Amino acid sequence: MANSNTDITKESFAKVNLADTESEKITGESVSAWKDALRRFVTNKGAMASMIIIAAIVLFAIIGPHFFGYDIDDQDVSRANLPPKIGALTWIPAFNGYENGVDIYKEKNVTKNYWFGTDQFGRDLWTRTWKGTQISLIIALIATLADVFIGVVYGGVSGYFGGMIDTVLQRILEIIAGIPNLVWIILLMLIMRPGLITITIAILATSWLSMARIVRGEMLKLKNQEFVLASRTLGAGDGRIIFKHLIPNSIGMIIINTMFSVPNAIFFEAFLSFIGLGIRQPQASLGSLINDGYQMLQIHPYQTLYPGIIISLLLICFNIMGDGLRDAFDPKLRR
Amino acid sequence: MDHLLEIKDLNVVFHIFGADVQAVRGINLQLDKGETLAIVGESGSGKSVTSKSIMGLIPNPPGEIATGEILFEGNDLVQYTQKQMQKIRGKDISMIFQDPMTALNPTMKIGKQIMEGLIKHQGLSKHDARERAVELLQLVGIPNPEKRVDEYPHQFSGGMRQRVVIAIALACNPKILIADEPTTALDVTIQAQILDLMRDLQEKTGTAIILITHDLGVVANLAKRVAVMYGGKIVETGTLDEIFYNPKHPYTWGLLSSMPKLHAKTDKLLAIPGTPPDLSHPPKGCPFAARCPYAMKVCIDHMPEYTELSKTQKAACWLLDERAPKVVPPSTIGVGGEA
Amino acid sequence: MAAKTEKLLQVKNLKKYFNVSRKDVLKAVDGVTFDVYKGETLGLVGESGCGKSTTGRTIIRLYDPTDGEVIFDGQDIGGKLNRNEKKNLSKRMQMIFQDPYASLNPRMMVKDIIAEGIDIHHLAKSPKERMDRVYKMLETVGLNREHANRYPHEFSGGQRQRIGIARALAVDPDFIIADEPISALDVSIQAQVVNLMQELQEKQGLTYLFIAHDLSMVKHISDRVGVMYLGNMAELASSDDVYDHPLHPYTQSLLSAIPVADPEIERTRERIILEGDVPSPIDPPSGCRFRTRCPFAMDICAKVRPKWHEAEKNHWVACHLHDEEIKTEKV
Amino acid sequence: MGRYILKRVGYMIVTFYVVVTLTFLSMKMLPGTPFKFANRLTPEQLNQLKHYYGLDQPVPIQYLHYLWNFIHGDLGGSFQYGMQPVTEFLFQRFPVSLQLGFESMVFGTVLGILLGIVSGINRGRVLDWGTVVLTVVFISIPSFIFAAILQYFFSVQIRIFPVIGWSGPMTHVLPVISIGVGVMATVARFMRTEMVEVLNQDYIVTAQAKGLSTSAVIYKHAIRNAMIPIVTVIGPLTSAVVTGSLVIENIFAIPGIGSQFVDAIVTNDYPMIMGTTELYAGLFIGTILIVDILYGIIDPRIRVSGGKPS
Amino acid sequence: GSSSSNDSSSKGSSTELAKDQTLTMSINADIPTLDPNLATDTTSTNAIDMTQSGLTRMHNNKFEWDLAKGEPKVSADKKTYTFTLRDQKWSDGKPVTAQDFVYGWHRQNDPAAKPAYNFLFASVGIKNAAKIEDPDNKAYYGKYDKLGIKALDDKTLQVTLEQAAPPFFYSILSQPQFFPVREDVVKKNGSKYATSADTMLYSGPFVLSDWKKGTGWTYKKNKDYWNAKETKLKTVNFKVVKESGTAVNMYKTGSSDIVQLSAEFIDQFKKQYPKEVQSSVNAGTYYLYINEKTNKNLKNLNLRKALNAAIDRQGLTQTILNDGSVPSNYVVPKDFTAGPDGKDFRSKHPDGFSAGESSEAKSYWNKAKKELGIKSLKINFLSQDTSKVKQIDAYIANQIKKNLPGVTVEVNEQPWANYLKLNNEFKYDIAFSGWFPDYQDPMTYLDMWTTNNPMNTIGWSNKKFDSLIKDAQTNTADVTNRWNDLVSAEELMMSEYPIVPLFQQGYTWAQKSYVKGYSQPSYGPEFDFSKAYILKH
Ligand SMILES: Nc1ncnc2c1ncn2[C@@H]1O[C@H](COP(=O)(O)OP(=O)(O)OP(=O)(O)O)[C@@H](O)[C@H]1O
Ligand SMILES: Nc1ncnc2c1ncn2[C@@H]1O[C@H](COP(=O)(O)OP(=O)(O)OP(=O)(O)O)[C@@H](O)[C@H]1O
Ligand SMILES: [Mg+2]
Ligand SMILES: [Mg+2]
Repeated sequence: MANSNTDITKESFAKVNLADTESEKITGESVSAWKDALRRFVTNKGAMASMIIIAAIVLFAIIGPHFFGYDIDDQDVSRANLPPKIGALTWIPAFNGYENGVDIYKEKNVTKNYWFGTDQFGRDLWTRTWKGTQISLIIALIATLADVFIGVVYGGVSGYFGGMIDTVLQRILEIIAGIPNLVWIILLMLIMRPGLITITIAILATSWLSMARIVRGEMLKLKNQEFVLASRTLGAGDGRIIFKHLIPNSIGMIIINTMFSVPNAIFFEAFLSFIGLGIRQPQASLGSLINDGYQMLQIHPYQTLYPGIIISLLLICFNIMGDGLRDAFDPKLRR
Repeated sequence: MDHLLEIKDLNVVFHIFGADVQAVRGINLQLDKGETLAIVGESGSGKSVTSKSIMGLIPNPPGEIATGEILFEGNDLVQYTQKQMQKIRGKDISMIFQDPMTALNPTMKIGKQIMEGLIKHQGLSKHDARERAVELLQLVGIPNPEKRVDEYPHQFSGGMRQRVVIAIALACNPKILIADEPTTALDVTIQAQILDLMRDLQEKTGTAIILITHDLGVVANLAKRVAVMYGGKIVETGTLDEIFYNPKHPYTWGLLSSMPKLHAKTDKLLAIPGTPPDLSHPPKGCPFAARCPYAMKVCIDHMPEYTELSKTQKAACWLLDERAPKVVPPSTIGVGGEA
Repeated sequence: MAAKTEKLLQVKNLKKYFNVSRKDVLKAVDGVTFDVYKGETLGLVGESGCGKSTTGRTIIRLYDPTDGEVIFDGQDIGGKLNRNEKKNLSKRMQMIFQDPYASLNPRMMVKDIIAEGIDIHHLAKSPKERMDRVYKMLETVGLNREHANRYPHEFSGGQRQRIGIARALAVDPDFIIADEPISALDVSIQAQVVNLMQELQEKQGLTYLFIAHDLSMVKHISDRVGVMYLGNMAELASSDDVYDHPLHPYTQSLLSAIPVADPEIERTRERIILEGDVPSPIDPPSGCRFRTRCPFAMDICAKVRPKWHEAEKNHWVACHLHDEEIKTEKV
Repeated sequence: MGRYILKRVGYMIVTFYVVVTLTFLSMKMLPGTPFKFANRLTPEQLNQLKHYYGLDQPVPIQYLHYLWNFIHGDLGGSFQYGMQPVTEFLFQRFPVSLQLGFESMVFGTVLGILLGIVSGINRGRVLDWGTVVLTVVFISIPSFIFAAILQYFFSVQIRIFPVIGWSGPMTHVLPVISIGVGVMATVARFMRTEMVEVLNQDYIVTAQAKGLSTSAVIYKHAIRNAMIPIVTVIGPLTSAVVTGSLVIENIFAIPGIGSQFVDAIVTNDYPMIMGTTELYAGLFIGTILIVDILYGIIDPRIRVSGGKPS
Repeated sequence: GSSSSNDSSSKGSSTELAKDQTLTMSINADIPTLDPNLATDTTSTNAIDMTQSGLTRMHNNKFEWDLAKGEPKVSADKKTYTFTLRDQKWSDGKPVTAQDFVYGWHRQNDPAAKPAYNFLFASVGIKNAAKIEDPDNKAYYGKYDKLGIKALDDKTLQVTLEQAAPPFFYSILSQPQFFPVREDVVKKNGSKYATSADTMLYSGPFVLSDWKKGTGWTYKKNKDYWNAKETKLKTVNFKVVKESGTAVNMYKTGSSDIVQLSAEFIDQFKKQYPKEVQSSVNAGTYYLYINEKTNKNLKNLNLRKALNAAIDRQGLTQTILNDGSVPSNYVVPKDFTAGPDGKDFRSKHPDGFSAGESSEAKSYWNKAKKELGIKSLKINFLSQDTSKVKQIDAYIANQIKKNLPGVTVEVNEQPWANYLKLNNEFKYDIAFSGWFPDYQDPMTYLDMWTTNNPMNTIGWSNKKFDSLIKDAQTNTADVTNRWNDLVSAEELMMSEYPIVPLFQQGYTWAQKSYVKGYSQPSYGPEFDFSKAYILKH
């Protein structure tokens, strides 16, 4: 019972006056839900690594095509089908310009190095690959933006207004979703010319459905939340409720879903390229490069390899980043 | 003295994002045969973590029992392997959870959920287990048990589900039943049914109960002994009457006086200002110091030791030190004793 | 307490039905009648799902009433309202919500949450005036200025609930509907909020409709208490009357069911334990809603819906046991 | 439940009708003719041919005609195969694609579920990380690249499996794996999320508190509940696999409906394109219906109330 | 023909025949139909060629008498030909009769049978064929019984022509359109006729024994074929494989004996299996249309010459195609037909009519610019959207851009049907196109360029050219003169560069060294294994 602490003296027992306000004090800096999510995201190693890789790919997509001064359509059949060769890395078998034990550069009398090799037209694959990455990213961006807008508006209207509007919109959505993807693509393929617009339309025809569903769900969930009701009782109109309350609170879900629709769009573009609906020559996208290279898979695997690696990296990184964002925004993990 | 259950200096830590939450900080508890011990306290004070520690159900990661012993009939459960724990759980010690709506597997028939433990621990055949399940449902007052064993949880109301959860917990006649807020999710009229049921069952089976709640009414109704937790620590323990009529810790005072009295007129409730401490950065001294109207310098820097007030009551508060000034507890707690 | 006699709100035979499926109609509130006097606190208790929140939300027009009248300060607000009327109403009538976690927009700063009403009703002429009002509100509810730039998740439950109160008070209302404002809070925090509400009432002459299922707290704060059961009002009287001599069997059992934080009383108490659960409001029992669980149920209870009448002075009840006509018939 | 099914069937019919109409209309929007040697024909000869094929009538008449025949199970004759009935080709080829799809689904689903469980149980550990990366990689690699690599490696280099065909069990291995890994990855990802979700549920703690062994908790409580939502993925996935196998069918020279379909598109064989499209749509709509009903049967919560829990 | 039916190069282990005379090949398409009157594609035609017989049969680019017992009796005006038939049985045992030929020819000209290729009858000049095929000719249209064919008796067949038979008369008789057809079998099977192995009758070196749609089919030697002693193979299996990579893998693993090689595999095969790689040129020619009708600029000869010179054909054939195709600068392909002097049509201008090297392209272009008063030019390049053509397009577009500074090319790749439409409506500047012969005569490459010919979708017109062709068409009797007319016509045409010839198609394939006697001639059956055999190995 006796206290052995020696530094406890008589005056330690003096009463301290804790002001009421004192006990309300919050220490630490103010963090918004965004910052909070950001912090959690930053500590997620996988997600951060993914983001860095994506950033690097984007950077290369911008500067890569200017490295050697080639155009995407710089043909020269005298240097066709060269394997990759990087001067400083010739000790690595993958970059020594040999194929099946033969120095192709010597055989064709080529002195310049092509880091990713060349294709059958003698076009520099480094340039084409990064240019293709550019196009793929742009396609993904366009498709995703459009997808986000259609999906968000459709789902938002359906969920927020509810009632008859919701019923009708949901029935339409159900019917659209009832038609398989492939059927949409086929119909498009029959009546449209390949190219950027077709790709975008093809992606749009189907991909916004999930966004619409998610946004609708969010709206249904949020519009009966007490903070929305509170705003209502304060006399807020639809506009204020939508823009101040509903959208800021569903934007996390929208971002997460976008993270997943980017790789979907990239992958889909590759699939479209494969069935001949992709980008047109001499333009290249990652999908069309893989598709071109695929013909050569057994003979010149490097022609598929690099676009393949980049597309896979993009898909993987976007997916992991999406997962990371989901965790970062997960209300259950918040304390 | 040999206790049925004895917790010694238990420390539980959760390693979560950017911090270590010290959910339980060195608690000591005893439980005897047939006794009902209530643990009351602020939300987040570590009540559930304590009970989960006893069951060996602290999720790992992120949780971990840092130090301490949990002696059940003399054996330290902390050292038990999962396999050994599985033999104890549901058989010797079982548990009821707060929310009956989510505590049952939605896709498994009620009967089967009750039978599982019976088959595992008592080696009953399917047929016998089923009969026993029907008996148990009858025991907890579910009409038509023969029919209802084959129904799914969603076909039951909240009160009935909680009865089922109790039936599951009691299936193997456990020596200890831990009830973690067993009635919080229920309406008062249903709560009364459940409390009645628990008391009856305890009389019949002699099971020791650890009752976790923050409803002092429920405590007064059911418990024999009370432990008051705050900030991961037990700040005061004693018999039911000692805690209600002769509390010594300012937090206990605050708790009691912030409750309105149904049968007496109170003009103004005595509120405890402020908010509980953040357990990821627990205060050096008494956890309650920041909100304590009697706080002294010493409280802020030094954790008080327990003062034995009677054979059964002890509290951890510097006010009980002989050097401390004498304070009168608030009159609102009714039966006032002097500190 | 001085008797309060001026009626601020009159609710007459209010009904709110929800269409839950093509066939089924859920009668959440099925004809309740009561008045709220200026400056008083009317408590509303009852089990989960009995229609307390729906009553409150219908009065404040979050829901459109199915039937019945709501007269607020002499003006009928139960019918169709245009945007402006709704807006004006929202200045005078406010609400405090149950869940301190769900009732504050996590993406908004405290100052913007509190100022929302000010912004909607253009109550501040300049940003400075707006902030001044926000600071004043914060101080009123016992928080300080630094809190204005913080986000809700940084606050504890009690603090959040106080922010919610500040938001409601910011438009300077007369009447506040508090829908279980404390049931999600810790016992030690509940008193903070209740005290604050009482203080505010004294200072600003507010009128409360206080919804809760914690009867002791309701009794503590209310002048009068209404007891609801399955969409109907069972009993309404001054809080002392309701607690000291309840007339309706449901009120009686409800009172006896509350565990009291006093071991002495608990040891000696007789309980009326009700059998079973509350029936579904989609398919409520005929006649008296409570008859399926009532220990005193009679034949007539299944046939005739008991009248809502003033059995004693200022003590309203809907029960055949207290209906003079039936009593005399029996005797 | 009965009402619910009826309602679903109603939607199904409407959706199917929309598909039939859409295919018909887009076919009408096509340029050119289905006649390969159109450039060698005089306009008169061309008209003559159009008349044979009923392509000179007004579009609405053609449409009604088409619907009428459709209802009577007549999808017309294939232009590229001398007007042999399209239905005959579909009946001949479809079972192969169906079998390939089914085997891939079984392979992918079983492995995917296992992988998802392992990953979900070990959330945050190395095993989980490995699985996540693996599944994303498999989702990212186009199946045709995967198939080509498998074929080169296992059929040409090691020569364990035949290069092409669809006869003995050995011929099934590579195509099924090629398609199956994608399914596996998708299912595994989904299953993992569900597992993590379910393992956080209170009833899991209840089960643990009963003293059940870890494996019993996972097997009897977690997996079953986690698997119910899987059914909803499997539906669309099945038809995606059956319809999406066309590339794989080409690589392994499997006489399924996919390769047939590609030919039909290349040769403007309208009736064949329409027939196949409608078959695909029917399959898709059908599986979604079955899944919905199945879902109701598996999940006791819906069985009684007749509707998905929201 | 230069097709490498290299019987002599038998450096293999032995020259002894293998016991198992089975040949397996992969092919990229199923057989659409066995009906000789409906077949238009190479696979159907090849199947019919191998399992049925006509009056003649093509082998190694030369016709041989098949069911006709040698030269027919020719009337003095050279308009009537009387053939005597050999004894040959259908696979159901009934003899092939002259009436079967009559029915087949009639059916080919019966609009109700929906034939697609009956214009060949008019091209040869069979009596009344042109009128019967002309829907505007009310008196004759569809009246196939007025066709110039008659069965004098079971074994004697009389064919009447409008004029003296053109030189390709006998070779065209080897085409399925001129084959005998059994009326009773057609009637009996109705719409199922010729859609499966057993709804068809056979009379060729092989019979179709097994046809699994989508998977492949099998030929068995026809013991009842009149020339069966020359058929060495007992069984020929065809497996339908659409992926070229898969086909190659099959060959590598020995599950097929012959594989067609696409460009990308050829180098590898030449290195790995140098002895097994074979190639031949065929009669397919590819060129660019130049639209002179709606594009004023392209009327300029120097611009057309510039386009012609701009394209390095060597790079195209060696690197992009790499399949044995040869650069071409001519209209009529080499190794296709020989004239009355026995020399190849190309012998006078073996290398064609090049406008010059790509280095000269610029100077033509400069002249054109001056003459037209333009600085730059935008060219709409119409083409098809198949993957192989797309590669060629990419190359050509780049060549033109590179070698003619200031010219931009927009490639417009369209599905076949759309391509045709745009082409016929002259909605293009240049267009990629190709031609396969209908019959074995230079005329099939030349007559389409005459003014107002429906096939002339370039808008080029030259009176002199028209009259040369007309002359050759009418004076069929004077063989040498006709030949010279055609040679002059080509010379004349290529002096104006109305098209840009690109290449003559080649085939490259690999065949196992034990396979002998197999050929892929430029005209006739695509895969000719009628006299192939397998050596012991
Ligand atoms: N799984 C977990 N991960 C991280 N922290 C946890 C976890 N479980 C509990 N904690 C922390 O441990 C502390 C004590 O929690 P506990 O659940 O024991 O409180 P309690 O007394 O049961 O409260 P309540 O009355 O709200 O149930 C809390 O601060 C909580 O944040
Ligand atoms: N928007 C709605 N749509 C359909 N039914 C509703 C809706 N709101 C409430 N209900 C139903 O109306 C009945 C009354 O609900 P209400 O929320 O008013 O009860 P309460 O007394 O507030 O209960 P609690 O104590 O649980 O808050 C319940 O059965 C509820 O399910
Ligand atoms: Mg707890
Ligand atoms: Mg409520």
